[in-house]
Amino acid sequence: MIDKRFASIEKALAGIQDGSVILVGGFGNAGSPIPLLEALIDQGATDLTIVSNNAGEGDFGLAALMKAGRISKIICSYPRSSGSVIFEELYGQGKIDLEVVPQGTLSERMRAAGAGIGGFYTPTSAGTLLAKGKETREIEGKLHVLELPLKGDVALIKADLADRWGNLTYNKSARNFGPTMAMAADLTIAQVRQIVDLGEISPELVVTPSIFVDRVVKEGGQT
Amino acid sequence: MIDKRFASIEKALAGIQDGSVILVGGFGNAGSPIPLLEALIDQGATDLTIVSNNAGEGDFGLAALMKAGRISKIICSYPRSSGSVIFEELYGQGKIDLEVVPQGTLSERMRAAGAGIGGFYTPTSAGTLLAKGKETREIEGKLHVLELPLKGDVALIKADLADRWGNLTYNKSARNFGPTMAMAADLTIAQVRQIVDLGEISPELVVTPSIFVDRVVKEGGQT
Amino acid sequence: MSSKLTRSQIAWRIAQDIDDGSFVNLGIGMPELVANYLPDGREIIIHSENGLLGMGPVPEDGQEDGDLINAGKKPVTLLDGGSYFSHTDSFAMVRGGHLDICVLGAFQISQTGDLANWATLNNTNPPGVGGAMDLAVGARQVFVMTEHCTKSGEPKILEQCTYPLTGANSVSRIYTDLAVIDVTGSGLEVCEWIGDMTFDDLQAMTAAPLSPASDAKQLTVPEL
Amino acid sequence: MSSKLTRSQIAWRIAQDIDDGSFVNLGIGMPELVANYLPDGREIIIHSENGLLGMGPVPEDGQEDGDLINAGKKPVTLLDGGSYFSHTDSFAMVRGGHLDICVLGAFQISQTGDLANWATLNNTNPPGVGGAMDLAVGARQVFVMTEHCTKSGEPKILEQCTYPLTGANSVSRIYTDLAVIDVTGSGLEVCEWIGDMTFDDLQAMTAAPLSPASDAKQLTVPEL
Repeated sequence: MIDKRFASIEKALAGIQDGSVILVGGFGNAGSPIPLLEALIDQGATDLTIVSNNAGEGDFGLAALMKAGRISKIICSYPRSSGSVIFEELYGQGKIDLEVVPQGTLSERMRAAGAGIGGFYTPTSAGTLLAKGKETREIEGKLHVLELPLKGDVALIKADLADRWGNLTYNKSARNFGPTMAMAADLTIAQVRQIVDLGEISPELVVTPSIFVDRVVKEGGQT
Repeated sequence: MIDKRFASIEKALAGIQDGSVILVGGFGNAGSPIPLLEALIDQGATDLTIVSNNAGEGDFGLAALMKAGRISKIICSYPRSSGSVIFEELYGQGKIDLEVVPQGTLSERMRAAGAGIGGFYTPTSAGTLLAKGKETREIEGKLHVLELPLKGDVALIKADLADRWGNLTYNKSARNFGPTMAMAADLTIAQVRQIVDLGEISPELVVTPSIFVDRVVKEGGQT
Repeated sequence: MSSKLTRSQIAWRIAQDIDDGSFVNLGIGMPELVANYLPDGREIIIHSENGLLGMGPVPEDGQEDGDLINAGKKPVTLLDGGSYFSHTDSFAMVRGGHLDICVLGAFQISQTGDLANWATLNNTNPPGVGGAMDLAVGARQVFVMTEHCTKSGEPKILEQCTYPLTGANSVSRIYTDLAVIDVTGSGLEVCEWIGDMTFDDLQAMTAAPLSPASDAKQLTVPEL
Repeated sequence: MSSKLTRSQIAWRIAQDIDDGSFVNLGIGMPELVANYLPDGREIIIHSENGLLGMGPVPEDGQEDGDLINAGKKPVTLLDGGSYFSHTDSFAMVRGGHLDICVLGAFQISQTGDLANWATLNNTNPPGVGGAMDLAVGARQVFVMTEHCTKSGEPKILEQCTYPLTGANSVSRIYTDLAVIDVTGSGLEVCEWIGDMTFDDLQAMTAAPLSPASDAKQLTVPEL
């Protein structure tokens, strides 16, 4: 029997290695898997590369993991926000590497990893600093940049409903990077609001099909 | 006010030009916009290039348009089926050109057109006849083929529900190529089972958002 | 009399140029103001790059939902007919040329429509680009909303940008507190400018050559 | 005694190698039979490239739905837990390495795992490839289900394919009516063969060098 439900967040995080590339869902706080990120501090993995749209805010979630010294590099589109104090401090001290990627390219590179696309040409960033060192090519009279897949060892995402096969739905704009990150990692762990019986999620409503998800855990833990 | 509803299939097809590239939804008969295809005979456009997974069957829908002599080329993954009599006859007489594209590449090339991707590298077809003359490149030790976007002047698709903004849902496996073709054409025309009031389709359930659709028409005509 | 526009007045002026039925992305910050002035009787669908089409107004107090935010991460609402989708699908819309218009802020704009709005030369702070580069290449028309000069009085419209580019040849139209300027194949054409100044005054505040459009008129906006 | 397998028996043998929890695509035609023999107690999720996960059995008479078909365009059902998605998403699953196993038919297989199953050299009929090339490169394991020889007795397992390839180095395991053969880095290794024949008999019907696996055993299947 397929059962991807985990009884606790701690168990759901088992096996994440030092040096992993971790795709972290969320746009600001919407869709951010805050309990998973905070439990990762106790889990102990370090020297992590984080792929996430933002670099955390306040001292919770991603910022807490950063403050605990576990993140060596962040790949994101927009590191600064009103509350990105911890990131700015560590960046200023040279304690964290930063790779800035345009938001659409960030998402498309993860999609490529998930969809078995070896690389793609995008007009985004052509002729700018962010294309420096990248191969370019004119297609239909427009300059394009070659971008390569961005794969995760792990994806940590937040969803709304799940079932034991791993099907997921999302809530409103908290969907954001979740569906793409779920495709793009070797191990996809989803923190969800509720776990329902198989068949309760309409097959028309599934946003992330079961095949992309490895572990689901209810916020708070119990299934 | 935005109102993409058309009162009849005839009106919904107005303006399609000779020589157009037409993306035609459906996998076999599931999702095939049969009334749109048959009304296109009366509409009169000819010398059409059709992009479709299959090359029609029996003497209805795509096969009827083909029989009427309106199709000069078909781009598909699998032209032959148990009933593809008309296609086979025209192909045997040299009256129709055929370009065979692997099914996943066919869909991905249309997605690239819709998503503003200038080209992509896929391992599919590498080292085969279908990669002949195409640029190849080794990425991560694996041979890839460069594939270019496949854009339509028009997409003819079948959906389930629509509203006046053009949001669409689909029914079961009739979804197939619809969402991708809707993105990939300059003019997307959807034949739907039912047109509902704005707001009746849950924003979580929309499969093809309004931005990709230009005209919707109820099967049978009246809105 | 027609004096320097307020930010709200620039927003109002831009809103007049957004047709009924348009799909529009309003950049974070100043461009968000445009939503307040969309003309009555026009149905305009607002896209937010974090996965919304049909974005509605700010929710009433107490009705905020942390899962329903805009690209600026502020609570919003969704209109009937709206939809939710992933970032990947959202940027397919952006990059794929499906947006009729996006409105972006600017540090600098060149005479050929190059846009610089994400980084300066003096980056004491880590740079962030967000979705600006995707919007700059993807929208059918890129409108820039900006003050004509910097706070210290330096021109923002230049022969060439000195700051890192967001996109090359991206901008179609520039709306400032002084003028509305089209970026054309033959340079910058001023469609409207305020009554308080002469064309020569405007040229003096602009570091790239301007020409008046054949049908140029006074930039007139209501009190707001 | 253990004689040549029927198609159903090859299907049964393949089904034994599909683990609980696997995501599997069964190619059109002969491989569809595998679904009939999935061992009790294993939950296996079947993918159909036209946009289904969790495909169920053939519907009862009168319950067919033209909008719910498989890749062979035959009516099917969907299990609880199943989902519908677009072709683009479906082939993201295929090409992206998310399927544990796909089972494909073959015209020819080479000793290095090249697969030819879409076109012959004598194409009086227009060729069609469908999703075979995507499956051949994308699934983690590609199982081939085939008769060991053609109807006229020609070997289908060759040093090199003479027909146009579907994929190079794609096949992981070959299941025939005579044997189960692994494609390894050092050539074709026979894991099991039928009791009716010696290893030399099998080699004689195969146009590429075989070696017996160290733990080779008799290919034994139930009456079906």
